[in-house]
Amino acid sequence: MTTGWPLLSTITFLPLAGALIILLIGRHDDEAVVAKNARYMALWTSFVTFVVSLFLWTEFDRGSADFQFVERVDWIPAFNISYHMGVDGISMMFVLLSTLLTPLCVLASWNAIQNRVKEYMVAFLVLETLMVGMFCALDIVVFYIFFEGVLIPMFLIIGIWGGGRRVYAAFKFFLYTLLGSVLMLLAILAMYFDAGTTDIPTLLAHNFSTAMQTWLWLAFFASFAVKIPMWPVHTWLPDAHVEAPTAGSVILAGVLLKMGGYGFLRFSLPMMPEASDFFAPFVFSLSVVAVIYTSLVALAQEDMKKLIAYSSVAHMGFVTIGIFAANQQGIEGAIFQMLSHGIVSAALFLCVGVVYDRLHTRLIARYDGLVQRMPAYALVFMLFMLASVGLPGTSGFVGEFLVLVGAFQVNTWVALLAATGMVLGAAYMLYLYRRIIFGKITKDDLKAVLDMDWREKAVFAPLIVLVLWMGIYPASFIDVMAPSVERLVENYQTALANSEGPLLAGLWPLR
Amino acid sequence: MNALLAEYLPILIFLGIAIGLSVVIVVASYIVARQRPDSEKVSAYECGFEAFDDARSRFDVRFYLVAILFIIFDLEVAFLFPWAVSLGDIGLFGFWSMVIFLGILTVGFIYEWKKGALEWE
Amino acid sequence: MLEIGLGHYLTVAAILFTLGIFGIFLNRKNVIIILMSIELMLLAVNINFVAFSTHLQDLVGQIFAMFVLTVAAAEAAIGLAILVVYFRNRGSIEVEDINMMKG
Amino acid sequence: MSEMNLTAALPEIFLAIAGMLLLMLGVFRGNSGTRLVLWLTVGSFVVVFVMIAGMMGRNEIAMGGLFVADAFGDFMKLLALIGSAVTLIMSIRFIEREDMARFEYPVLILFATLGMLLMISANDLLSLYMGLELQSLSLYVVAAFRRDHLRSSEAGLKYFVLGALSSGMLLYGMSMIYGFAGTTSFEGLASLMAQKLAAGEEAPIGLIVGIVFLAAGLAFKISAVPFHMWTPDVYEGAPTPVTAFFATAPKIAAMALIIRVMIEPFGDMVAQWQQIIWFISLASMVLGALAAIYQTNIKRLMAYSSIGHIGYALVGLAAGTEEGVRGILLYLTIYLVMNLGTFACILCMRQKDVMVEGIEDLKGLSKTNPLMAFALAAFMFSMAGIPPLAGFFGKLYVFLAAIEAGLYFLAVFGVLASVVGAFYYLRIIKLMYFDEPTESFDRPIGREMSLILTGSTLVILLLFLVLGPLLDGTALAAASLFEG
Amino acid sequence: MADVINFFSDFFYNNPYGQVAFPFVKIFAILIPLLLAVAYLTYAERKVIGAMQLRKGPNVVGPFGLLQPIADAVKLLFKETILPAGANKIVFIMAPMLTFVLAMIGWAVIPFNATLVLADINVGILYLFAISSLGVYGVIMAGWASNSKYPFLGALRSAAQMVSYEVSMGFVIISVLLLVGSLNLSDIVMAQQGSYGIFSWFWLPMLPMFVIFFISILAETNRSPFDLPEGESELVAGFFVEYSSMPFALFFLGEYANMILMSAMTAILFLGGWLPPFDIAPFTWIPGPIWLFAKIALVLFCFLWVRATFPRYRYDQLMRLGWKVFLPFSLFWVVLTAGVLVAFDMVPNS
Repeated sequence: MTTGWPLLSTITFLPLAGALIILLIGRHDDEAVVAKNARYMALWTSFVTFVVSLFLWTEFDRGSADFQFVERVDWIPAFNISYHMGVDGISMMFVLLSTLLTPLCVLASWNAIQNRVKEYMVAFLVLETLMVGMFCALDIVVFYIFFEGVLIPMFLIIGIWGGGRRVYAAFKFFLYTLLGSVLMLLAILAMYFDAGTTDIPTLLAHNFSTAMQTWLWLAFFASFAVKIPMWPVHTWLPDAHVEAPTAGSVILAGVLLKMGGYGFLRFSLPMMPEASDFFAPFVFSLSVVAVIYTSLVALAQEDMKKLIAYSSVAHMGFVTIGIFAANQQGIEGAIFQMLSHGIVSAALFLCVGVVYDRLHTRLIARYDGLVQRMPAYALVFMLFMLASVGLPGTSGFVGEFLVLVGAFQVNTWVALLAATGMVLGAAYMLYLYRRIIFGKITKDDLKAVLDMDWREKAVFAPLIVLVLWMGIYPASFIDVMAPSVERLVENYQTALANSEGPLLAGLWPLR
Repeated sequence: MNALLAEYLPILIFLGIAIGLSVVIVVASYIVARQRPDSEKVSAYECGFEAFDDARSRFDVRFYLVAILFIIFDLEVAFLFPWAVSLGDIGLFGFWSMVIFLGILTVGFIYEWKKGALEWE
Repeated sequence: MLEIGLGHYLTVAAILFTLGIFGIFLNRKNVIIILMSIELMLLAVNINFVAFSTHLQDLVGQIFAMFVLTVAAAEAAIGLAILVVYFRNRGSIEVEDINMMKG
Repeated sequence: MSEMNLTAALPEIFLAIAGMLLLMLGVFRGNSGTRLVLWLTVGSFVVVFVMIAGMMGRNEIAMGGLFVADAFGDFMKLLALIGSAVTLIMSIRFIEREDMARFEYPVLILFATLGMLLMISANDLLSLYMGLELQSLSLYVVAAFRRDHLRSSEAGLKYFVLGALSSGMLLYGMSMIYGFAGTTSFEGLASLMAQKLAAGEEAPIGLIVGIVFLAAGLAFKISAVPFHMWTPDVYEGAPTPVTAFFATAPKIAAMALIIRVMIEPFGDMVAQWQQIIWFISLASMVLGALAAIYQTNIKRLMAYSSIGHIGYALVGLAAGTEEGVRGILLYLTIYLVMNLGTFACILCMRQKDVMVEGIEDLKGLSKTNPLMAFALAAFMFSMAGIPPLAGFFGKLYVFLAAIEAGLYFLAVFGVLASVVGAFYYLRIIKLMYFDEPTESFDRPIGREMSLILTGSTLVILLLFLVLGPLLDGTALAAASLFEG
Repeated sequence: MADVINFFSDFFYNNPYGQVAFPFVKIFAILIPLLLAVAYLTYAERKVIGAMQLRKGPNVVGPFGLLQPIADAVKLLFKETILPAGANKIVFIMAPMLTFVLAMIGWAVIPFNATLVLADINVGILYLFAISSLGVYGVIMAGWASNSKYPFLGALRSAAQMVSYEVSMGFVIISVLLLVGSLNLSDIVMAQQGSYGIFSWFWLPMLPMFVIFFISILAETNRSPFDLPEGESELVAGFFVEYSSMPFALFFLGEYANMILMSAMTAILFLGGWLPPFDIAPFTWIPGPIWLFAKIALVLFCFLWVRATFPRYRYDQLMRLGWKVFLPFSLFWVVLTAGVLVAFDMVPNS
């Protein structure tokens, strides 16, 4: 598989090529022409990328837990760093998620973005490259470069095309995530010196000493916890979501948050199993607080985006619980939940975007009775709302259910409290839905709103299909990840069994 | 006391005597002559005019320039002293080293000449 | 009779050097005094070099002192030149007046 | 030892002769020949660059042991030459517009550069001092080069006073080292240290005092905290191309010097000086990050930024290992490019024929001059150390060395400071991209400026492609320092 | 006679008190004739110039006016010492003392013959050069301390002039040193001892340097035609306008003592010091110190002669001469001398 067409690199750098072309053709006197060209170019590029990425789905060997589509080129021989790409069952679907969401974002921004369209599209395509590259990277330095590079386009997207407090939000987003990830960088360096390589497959097999694991885990945690985000370092997220343009929020919720979860799965759990085990109760505590506390906070929100942002924090709490439950169901559930959330929350933000484009406000109080003017919208919104709540038959149910099953095996209380969170989740989502969709139209400007046009429907169509597919026949997804997860759990348990773990774990008062 | 200091001791004594002599001369005159200063006598001499401002005012920057040039050339001379005395030991190598040094200095000299640092009026 | 040894020279040099540094930092009057303090420091260094040179019976120290003298002269020349330029612009060489830029 | 071996110093000799010839040419042609002299100066830099590049990999001692030509020195010299040449080219328009077009300007830069080359190659405290002073004396003058400007002359005066103070401290340190070690040659000192170490003896206290003073003096030259006070004022007051020059070539030369001094003669005394370097590195990083936040003048901001960067570079020295030096070399290379690019942008900041220096003046640059804004944004992200831009790799490798040497605390503080530092870099990007423009800068900026901007932006963006060969080069250079 | 000499040598070399006293005796043996010489130099100046201008000069006080200098001294002694109100008193008084002291102590190293020297230090010429360089301080101090315009400007001019010529003097000395290979004054004299007598003295091979040196010492001592700093028509009396009584006399003494010192230097560097012009009978009978004295007198006469003959230079001409003629030429000459010596392998001590 090392030979042949470098599929992953193609997927990764195709958007970048598109961005370059946009830059090159964007030399026209008429702003409108430039904008139009940029939109079409971006759409086509991202669409083609998505199509190419479908080969991953079709060509992926579902029985193997190994990395596939591997490419490897020496990059910095002096430090044994190479450009190493490859995907396994865990990362492959995140790649697809990224390539899927990008064209949708482009479509969603079609009319919403009117100034500096060229730059906007370029930023999005660059962002796509970085996201895909991050999920594919099999060298930890390469991973870090993509991981961190994401900050640049996202910072610009929030800061330039965002809302009123965009500057504050952009800075907060940037500095929070940077703060976390620089510590991870040090951890990466320390790993390099311990293992003598930055190659992820090699590192996965490497045994770090227990003491070192603890520190490494904390450093990685600092980065991923901010990214995912976990309570109490989640505060950048509501701000970023609220101020970002719709598509920005979509990408943020759909893909960027998954980077944290992916990081836990790729690094924390397999490379630092003892430390993960040691800190699992700590993570559980934070996650439970996140699930319950942020759900309560969400209940009190007046701004739709903020509400959905808090719901993301809550959902990500499930993800972390699932990951650190460290059993087959928990991890599969976490991954599934991430994919599901990637689609659902993205769709929810798009839903908000639809009405925002019409009324230019996100205040819940400004809306009521939309169902009368926008029936199709109400239907779509309902579907995603229910998926977010976790209604059986939608994607959200599978993920949460698996996580709870996984958590239950580890700690009953955690499972119980998380379940409580689910109920609260249902409460605020339904409350939101009732307030904006039902009731009588009292506001004058609402009386003239139009339902979704074909372009908006086209955006939602694939998402609806996916949500239902994932909810009704999850096996087609779980099969993909199962071998990889299985091996992860197996290695994890072996490592724990071989370690002098009890000594360390005994220090933890909750056990 | 080492020989080096012994060599210089007479100079030191000479210095002491010379200072003593000058003090004696000044003091003697101060004692012998009548001292009757008045404000006219002790005012600064300005061809009969009243002195109108502080004498230590600005003066031509070229005096600075001369001072600076002097420092540089004097140092060069300081380098030349040991060189001249030990030319026999350092031979051709020493000679050419100093020629290069003097050449560089000459470049500087030409520069200041052309820049008019040596012009007065 | 008191024998003047290496330690004495070093002490004198150290005192002069300290005086030079204090002259730079504690002087609140005139930039010329700062220039003089700098010269004082260099002189202290020269005392050190020459004292060590005699002590070690090694000529490098004296050569070094010669170079230091040269550089000190060049430094004084440039320092004075800059000071004159400054004086022309500012009309003062008080240390407290050197305050166009702060931060 | 007593051999002259002039070929080893051929580039320096050539540059010295060129400098004198150009001085003569200038003085006979008058100020009308400024452009000619300037381009000839650049030309001689190029010649020297080619000469040194052609001799890369050598390891020779010359001038009776005073001068060493090794790969480390050659690498640093190449950097310094790039810095000098590019800043000279950048200054053409400026000096012509701002009434600074006197032929002494390029000649002084040339002599300063010569001083840098000499100090990079110093193999004895004596040649170190002479090289350093040749550089410093020239720099004092260029700082005050705008004779009719109060700020410029004040900058020159401040730079002079503090520079002379630092020379004094440096010298005092040298005299102590000489006195307690009995030699000024680096090899002599190194073998002495090795002997002491082998015999299990402590270094004499006088020697350590000497090293402390020496380190303090050198810290002045690289403007590391707590000897940084001159930097903001001088950067602000000096004419902008001079500031650009200050921020690049002399920093590199002084860093080369401090590295060589610490590693070559006192390499065996790591334990003694490591804490000093550790402290000034940490302090520089923290102060560079914090103090820059409140700046409104972009030149001042760059001053604090350079203090911070020096702090990061010193992390590599604090490690005291070959990897550390390699990291510094890479860091300085990138630092050089970033600064050249940034100062090219600053030099283009002109409104209605007047230079502006407030960072507020950058407002909305992305709309009025998108390419320049893009370039400056790239430099700023790079300085903040965000991958995949070049600045990241610089930080990566110094921290790599720090981790290897076990300096975890320093590394953690370093990265935290870099987050704080990122804030003010982001602020500039914010002004350029998020704010609405008030007044645009004058166009056109000139062909040479566009070229420099394009070149440095490309390097910053695409450095990761050529990182492998560059690292090999730095490895070679760093290794040559540890061989002897 | 021999007994006396023996007694004294015994006293001074073997008696402990004598050993201490010996330097004092020697110093006064130098100092008193020197002061007398200064006094009579002023007399000689007036007489010589008088003769050249077909006047009589001083001829009233004593026979041929020989007591005139004494009378002048007494007069000055009884004058009031005026300390100007704005002056910095201490510096004001110290300036003439400094000038005087410097002019005196230079004599400590002058060799009167092969053995007769107070301090035969091996850097004698450096010492002399240093002492003569310090002279500028007296001038500057006087000008600055007076706090009055004329002295200030006079002092500045004077200082600039002195330092300008000092540089070329330095080069001249170096070119002589190249021929000698030693800094010791006695060695310098002895190096001039050759088979050609007067023609092997350095004035001949170094003729241009000799000329430059002579002119430079004129400038160095502010003598005519370079007496601008005290040019009456411009600056009244230069840096000592405000001086009176004995401080003034000290300046005066110092200046003339300096002239003599410089003449002695000329004699040692170029005119073979105490050596007789020809190493044959009638000349060798005369002791060395007398020869030295004669040579000094000759140079001094030239001083006076120049004063009587030449008009005063303009200041710019003076500076130009120093910097643009003497300096390059003497520099060139140094290189030439060294080059010739190295090329023909004639360097001393090689």
